[in-house]
Amino acid sequence: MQPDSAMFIFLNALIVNNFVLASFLGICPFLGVSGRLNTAWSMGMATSLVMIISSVCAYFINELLVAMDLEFLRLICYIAVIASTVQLVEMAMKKFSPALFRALGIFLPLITTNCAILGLALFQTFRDYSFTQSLAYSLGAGGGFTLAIMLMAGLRERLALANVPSVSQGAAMSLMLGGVLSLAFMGFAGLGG
Amino acid sequence: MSEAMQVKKALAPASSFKLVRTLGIVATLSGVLVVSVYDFTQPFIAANKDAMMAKAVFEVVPGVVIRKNFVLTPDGLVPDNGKADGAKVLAGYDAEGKLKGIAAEAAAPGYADVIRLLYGYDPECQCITGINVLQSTETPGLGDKIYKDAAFLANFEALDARLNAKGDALAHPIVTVKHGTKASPWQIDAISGATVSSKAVGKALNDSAQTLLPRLANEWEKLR
Amino acid sequence: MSSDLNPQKPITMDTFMRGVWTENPVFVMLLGMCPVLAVTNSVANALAMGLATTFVLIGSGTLVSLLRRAIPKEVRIATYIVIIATFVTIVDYAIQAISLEIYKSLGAFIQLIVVNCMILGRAESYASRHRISKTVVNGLGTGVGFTLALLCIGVVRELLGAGTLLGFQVFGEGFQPWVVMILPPGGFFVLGAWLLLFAWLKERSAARATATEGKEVVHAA
Amino acid sequence: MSQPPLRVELRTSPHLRTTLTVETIMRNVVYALLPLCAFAVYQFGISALALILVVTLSCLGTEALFSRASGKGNTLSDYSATITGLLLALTLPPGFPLWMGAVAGFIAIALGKVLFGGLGFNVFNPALVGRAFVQAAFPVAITTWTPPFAPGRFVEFIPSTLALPFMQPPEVKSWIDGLGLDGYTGATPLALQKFEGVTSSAIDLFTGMAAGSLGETSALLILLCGGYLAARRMMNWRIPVAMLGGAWVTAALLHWANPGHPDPWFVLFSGGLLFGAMFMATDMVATPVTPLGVWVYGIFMGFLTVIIRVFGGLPEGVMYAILLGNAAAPLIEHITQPRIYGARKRKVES
Amino acid sequence: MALLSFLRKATFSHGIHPPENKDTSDMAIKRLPFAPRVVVPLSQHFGAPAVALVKPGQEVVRGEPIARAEGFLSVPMHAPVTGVVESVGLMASARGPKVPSIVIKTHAAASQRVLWGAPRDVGDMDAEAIILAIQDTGMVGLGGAGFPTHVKLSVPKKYTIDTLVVNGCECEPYLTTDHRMMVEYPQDLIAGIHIAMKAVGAGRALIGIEDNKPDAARALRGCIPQGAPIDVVEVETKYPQGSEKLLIKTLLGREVPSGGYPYEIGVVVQNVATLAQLAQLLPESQGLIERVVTISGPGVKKPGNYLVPLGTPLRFVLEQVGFSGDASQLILGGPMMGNSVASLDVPVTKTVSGILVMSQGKEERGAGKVHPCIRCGKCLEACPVNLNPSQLGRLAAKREYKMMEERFHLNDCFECGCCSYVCPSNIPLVQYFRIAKSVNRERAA
Ligand SMILES: Cc1cc2nc3c(=O)[nH]c(=O)nc-3n(C[C@H](O)[C@H](O)[C@H](O)COP(=O)(O)O)c2cc1C
Ligand SMILES: Cc1cc2nc3c(=O)[nH]c(=O)nc-3n(C[C@H](O)[C@H](O)[C@H](O)COP(=O)(O)O)c2cc1C
Ligand SMILES: Cc1cc2nc3c(=O)[nH]c(=O)nc-3n(C[C@H](O)[C@H](O)[C@H](O)COP(=O)(O)O)c2cc1C
Ligand SMILES: Cc1cc2nc3c(=O)[nH]c(=O)nc-3n(C[C@H](O)[C@H](O)[C@H](O)CO)c2cc1C
Ligand code: SF4
Ligand code: SF4
Ligand code: SF4
Ligand code: SF4
Ligand code: FES
Repeated sequence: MQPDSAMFIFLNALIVNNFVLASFLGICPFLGVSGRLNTAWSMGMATSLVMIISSVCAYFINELLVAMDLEFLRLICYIAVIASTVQLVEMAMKKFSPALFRALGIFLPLITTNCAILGLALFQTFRDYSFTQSLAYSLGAGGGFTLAIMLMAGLRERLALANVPSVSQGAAMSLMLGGVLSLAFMGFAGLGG
Repeated sequence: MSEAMQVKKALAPASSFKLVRTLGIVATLSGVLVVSVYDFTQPFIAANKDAMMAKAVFEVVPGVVIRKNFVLTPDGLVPDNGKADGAKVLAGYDAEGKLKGIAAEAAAPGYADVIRLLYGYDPECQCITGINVLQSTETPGLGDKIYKDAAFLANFEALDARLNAKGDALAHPIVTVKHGTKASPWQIDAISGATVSSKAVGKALNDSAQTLLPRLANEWEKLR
Repeated sequence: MSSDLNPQKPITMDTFMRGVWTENPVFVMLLGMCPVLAVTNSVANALAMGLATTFVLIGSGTLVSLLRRAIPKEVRIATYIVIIATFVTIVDYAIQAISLEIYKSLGAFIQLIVVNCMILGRAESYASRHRISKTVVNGLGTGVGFTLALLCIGVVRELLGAGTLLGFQVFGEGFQPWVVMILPPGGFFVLGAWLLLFAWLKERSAARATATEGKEVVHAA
Repeated sequence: MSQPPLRVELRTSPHLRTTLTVETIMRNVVYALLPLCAFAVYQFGISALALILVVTLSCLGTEALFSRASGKGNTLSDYSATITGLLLALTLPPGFPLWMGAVAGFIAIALGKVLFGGLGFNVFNPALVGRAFVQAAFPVAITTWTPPFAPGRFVEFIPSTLALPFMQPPEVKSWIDGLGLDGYTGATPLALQKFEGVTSSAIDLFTGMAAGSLGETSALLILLCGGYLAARRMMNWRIPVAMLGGAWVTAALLHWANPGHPDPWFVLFSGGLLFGAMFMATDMVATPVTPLGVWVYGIFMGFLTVIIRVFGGLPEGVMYAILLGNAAAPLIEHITQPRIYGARKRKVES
Repeated sequence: MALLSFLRKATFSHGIHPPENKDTSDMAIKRLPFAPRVVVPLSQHFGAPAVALVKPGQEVVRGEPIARAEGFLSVPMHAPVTGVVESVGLMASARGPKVPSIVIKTHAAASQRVLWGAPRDVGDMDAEAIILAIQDTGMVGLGGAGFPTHVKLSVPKKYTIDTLVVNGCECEPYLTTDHRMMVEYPQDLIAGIHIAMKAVGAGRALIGIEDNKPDAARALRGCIPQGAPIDVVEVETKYPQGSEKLLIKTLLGREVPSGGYPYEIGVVVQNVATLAQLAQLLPESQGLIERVVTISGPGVKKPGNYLVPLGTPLRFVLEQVGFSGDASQLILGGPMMGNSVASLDVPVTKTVSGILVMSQGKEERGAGKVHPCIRCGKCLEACPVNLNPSQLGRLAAKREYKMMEERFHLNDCFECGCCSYVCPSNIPLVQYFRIAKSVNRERAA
């Protein structure tokens, strides 16, 4: 596979260099919202949605800024545009699909300003991705985030019923789980090469 | 600045005059700060980038003093003005302005992630004259030998990259072979224990050279 | 609520130490986990990241504190974000100007300081309510706390993972590095191990406390 | 009323139970592993013996340390730490430095088991957590293979075995060359296939005359020992069947689509697939419990193994496939809850 | 699989094969002498307790009603012996707490023939009359929970019953009472089947017998009149084949809906002993005053199947059969479902099918160490209703009782104990589930 093919970019963000476990983006929700499977799923879906939106937004803002020689405003614009777009999506969702809103709505504001989203936008800019590449990247990242948080939630739901020593309860345990997951994902190294 | 203002308006739908004014002030303040820092740092950053590039190019095309940037567009090679689309090609000259060689980027997926490298090509000897790994997250102790192992780097001191008679491809594709079995000048001797990374280097070079060199065949004059 | 939140109180040691120790943003509050894990694979990166974050904390805190009476409630968060983004952009350019090497190894994580909830949190809950001098001291404390935490992780990772500190060989030639430590899993493991250590120390001192209490009761009786 | 003349116990039903207890199961797993250990020692000599002992003792020591610290009393008697140690040792290369083996044993028990609450609560296979850790920590040492049946193997250690703690092991290449074994390349059958397209003879793979980790080389012995456990119902036979089947079918499809990919039988008998499927994928603690889930889990791991082997950067993928299988186990279990007797078609409104 | 099922016996999926230990299966039913004093609890079965009709000092004759039913979901009691009522008050019972009971002092010299009742022609009675008559006999299910037989036979109008399933499985280890009933009273059983079929309007009857009792099947087949719609089906010997839900699945392939009753799918299940007894009592208008009990276990000197007057205290029973002193456990019923009791003053009641005296053996659940669940999945493979006892057990250990009910179908567990039996970690699973259910019930109340 060519390293700039959309498929490679997708697989890379999904498993080979998993967005969370190898690239370290979106760690806070990965640790914080992974207690239950169903919330993790909603979080994953909401994040994927916002990722696709912000990837597209970021692509066009960047084109615009480059054209106008205003690259130094990139960061400020990204964060502002992403935040407001998500707000709009939230409003639209509330109006047109209340069921979806109930499932994902509360997660949207939480997500807007987390580093998974901005990180996606920044990385795609740093790597000069084209529109298709950006889209593939955002899909891979969203999928990778959902995959990681679902695996984590499954494990943590199981461990909720275990006799975990008091010392290792809480964040320490989640980090160690993340570490072992990250070790396991090293098995995908070189996939597609 | 105008986008920034609009953006901020979008953030605060209840836009009374005071809100807009405050935001305006803050935005202006930030704008001024950012712009002045940008202006102040720009020369340093440019110098840094230049120094880095110079070092990289010097490693792959020895003896370079002057560099010029070109872009290989579908219509041929044009000087890089920041607008043309296509593969970037760096031409390197010695102090007298004589073309020493070109440098181009190549990439292939390695063991951990994509390996990006810069390689030099000398039209005189029709060979690759060196590589410089720009980006790699290969495993320390194994894959990082592709830029640390002198024996491996020696492969690229004069790696045969001649075009075939028709001029549409390399006469011999560049291949990575098992450690200790290198027999021809277009082969790369793999690092034992890091075959994957070594092969990625070979693949990156071959992919890039196969597409770039035939298209440059008629452009050398422009570079000289 | 603790006394320090009272805006009238003078600056005390606690204003500073709170961020360093009792409310350490990494070990206690678990904020800004991504940079903590991503850039601690070497001490140099950890230090650069810590200093950059501290700078943004102080800079944005100062500005927020300065403008605290002028900023209307409705656009509070938006304003903070713009201010923070401004300082992050400044730091970003500054690092590029100082060293491209460090810039490359930190990657996008410098710019990601924007979304570090610790900074927004400080702006929202501290800077917007306190005068500049206090904000600066508090921001410095939080920044130092963050930097120290990054160093704690970075030192272990670099020392074990490469046998070096700030690039200097520590263990001598034949040392076998534990490569895993500078790979992504190492980040999780080392931070996890620190948290385990703190939890264990806390539990042990709690156990000691109850044990001595128990003894006293016995003596009294 | 008068007191009952008997001292009887009051319990609730059922008053019967099987004789198959945790201790019996674990003890028999140890028995089943001993022939493999013996063969490893026969093949690789005293280095193998030393490695097995050090790793197992490290596991037992760690278990004892933590169970004492947490006031659980003696948990060595359930044999599970012994199994972890033996299995971990059997997945390491013969010349693996002893001190690294001790690290692996410590990590296996501490990170893989104690952290989660000990026996029954670990979510990953402890032995593989230990191995994955040392594989990521010491990638060179763990991919350095030495030949079986070296002439002086019962009197001389492989030089890397005795590396000083925290120090790099010496190069073994010159030592191997000095053995004068013809045509030995320092590569396992899998690496030969993957990087050089050389397929090893099936009979060598089957009887264990090839290089590789301590326990993985003899397919015949693995099948016998695993078969014993399966026959005594101490191991869930569905898991190896599903995993090997999944791997075979995946490999066969790939081979059919592109004959350059390895032959499915080679895939089945090379590397640690057989060993992993028999002894490590079957660690019930980290598998789904649902009957359907067990099949899904096995097939998933078989599939992953082949994908990693064929398309990944590593010649071997069994360990990662099993760890990923463990990670996915709760999700698999979640979607394969059995349909209960008398489940109503539609939700009853209540 | 489909092909193989021709070769296999009819059966349900999952279940277990505990050692059978049915050493008493060849021993003919023997009558036990009368105890000097019998204790008749007013509540010894499912439903409302009966109301005493007698006062202390009153003379009663064997078979005379001594307590009347209280409402429809209740049955009357009859005097098991001729004697004098000594007291009506709280007495020890197998369930633990003391319950209101009638104590009768047996007249040692009196004839113990049944003196009550009058013959009548059952063939003339319609379904309703039969059901009323059955209530008067005081019959409850002798196979399991002791549910009043007449209630079970009064099927709500909106359901039609096509099949009467007769449960002759007796899947519990040790117990052989149903076995002996089938071998010794096949005619009575067939007669009982006819009565029950008439009561519920069923067109046919299926007798399910485990294939470890070929003699019982033979005896019954020999008694079925030519052309009668009654069939004997031999089913696999496997616990809990005798559970009505599973027997229905085995014989008819139908499943009783979760939370529902067999009549919803056109089936009524009765135990063989229940029906045989019914056929003995109904034509004489008599009441249930004795039952067959298997007395066995390693601690018993003279094991066998005994006809025991209801109310006989365990102490008397055990004295009669002789038992060794090192007994570790006394079980009323079978070892899988029965209750263990600590007092020898407990009387035999309508639901006691066996008395087992166990001594410390390795098969017993006992001192063995309890480990955490190792997720071997054996309990899932054993659970006949396809629950996930492993998960339920983990939830129970963390007191997540609500979750057990809502997501893991706790209420579909019928407490067969298969999961506890197979668990290598020795986890008291079904015991947990009982607690969970009762906590949930209390919380709901
Ligand atoms: C943890 C780990 C990291 C590895 N890193 C690399 C690497 O960065 N580059 C590489 O080419 N091989 C790496 N390998 C080894 C390859 O998977 C493969 O075994 C090797 O390239 C085979 O080369 P050989 O045939 O020369 O022994 C690594 C192996 C392990 C276990
Ligand atoms: C609360 C309750 C109500 C019942 N109602 C009826 C009923 O209306 N009709 C019926 O045929 N059986 C009824 N049953 C009886 C059961 O279907 C079952 O036959 C009885 O519990 C004996 O089961 P066992 O011997 O398998 O334990 C009821 C049982 C319970 C617990
Ligand atoms: C686990 C279990 C096993 C049972 N086994 C038998 C059995 O072997 N024979 C039997 O007659 N009833 C058995 N029963 C009771 C039956 O489910 C059913 O209640 C009984 O056959 C109904 O008949 P009855 O009302 O005449 O007692 C069992 C119940 C349970 C819950
Ligand atoms: C069939 C079987 C396979 C096992 N495989 C492993 C294994 O791969 N790794 C391990 O640490 N323990 C293994 N064990 C032992 C035990 O399950 C393990 O120590 C627990 O995971 C510790 O909680 C195995 C046990 C059995 C019965
Ligand atoms: S009472 Fe026990 S032995 Fe008898 S039939 Fe029912 S379950 Fe079987
Ligand atoms: S007791 Fe309940 S959970 Fe256990 S096997 Fe029986 S029905 Fe299933
Ligand atoms: S049988 Fe026991 S140990 Fe096995 S899964 Fe069930 S509860 Fe767990
Ligand atoms: S009674 Fe049941 S729930 Fe309570 S401790 Fe004992 S086994 Fe556990
Ligand atoms: S720092 Fe919070 S999500 Fe990355």
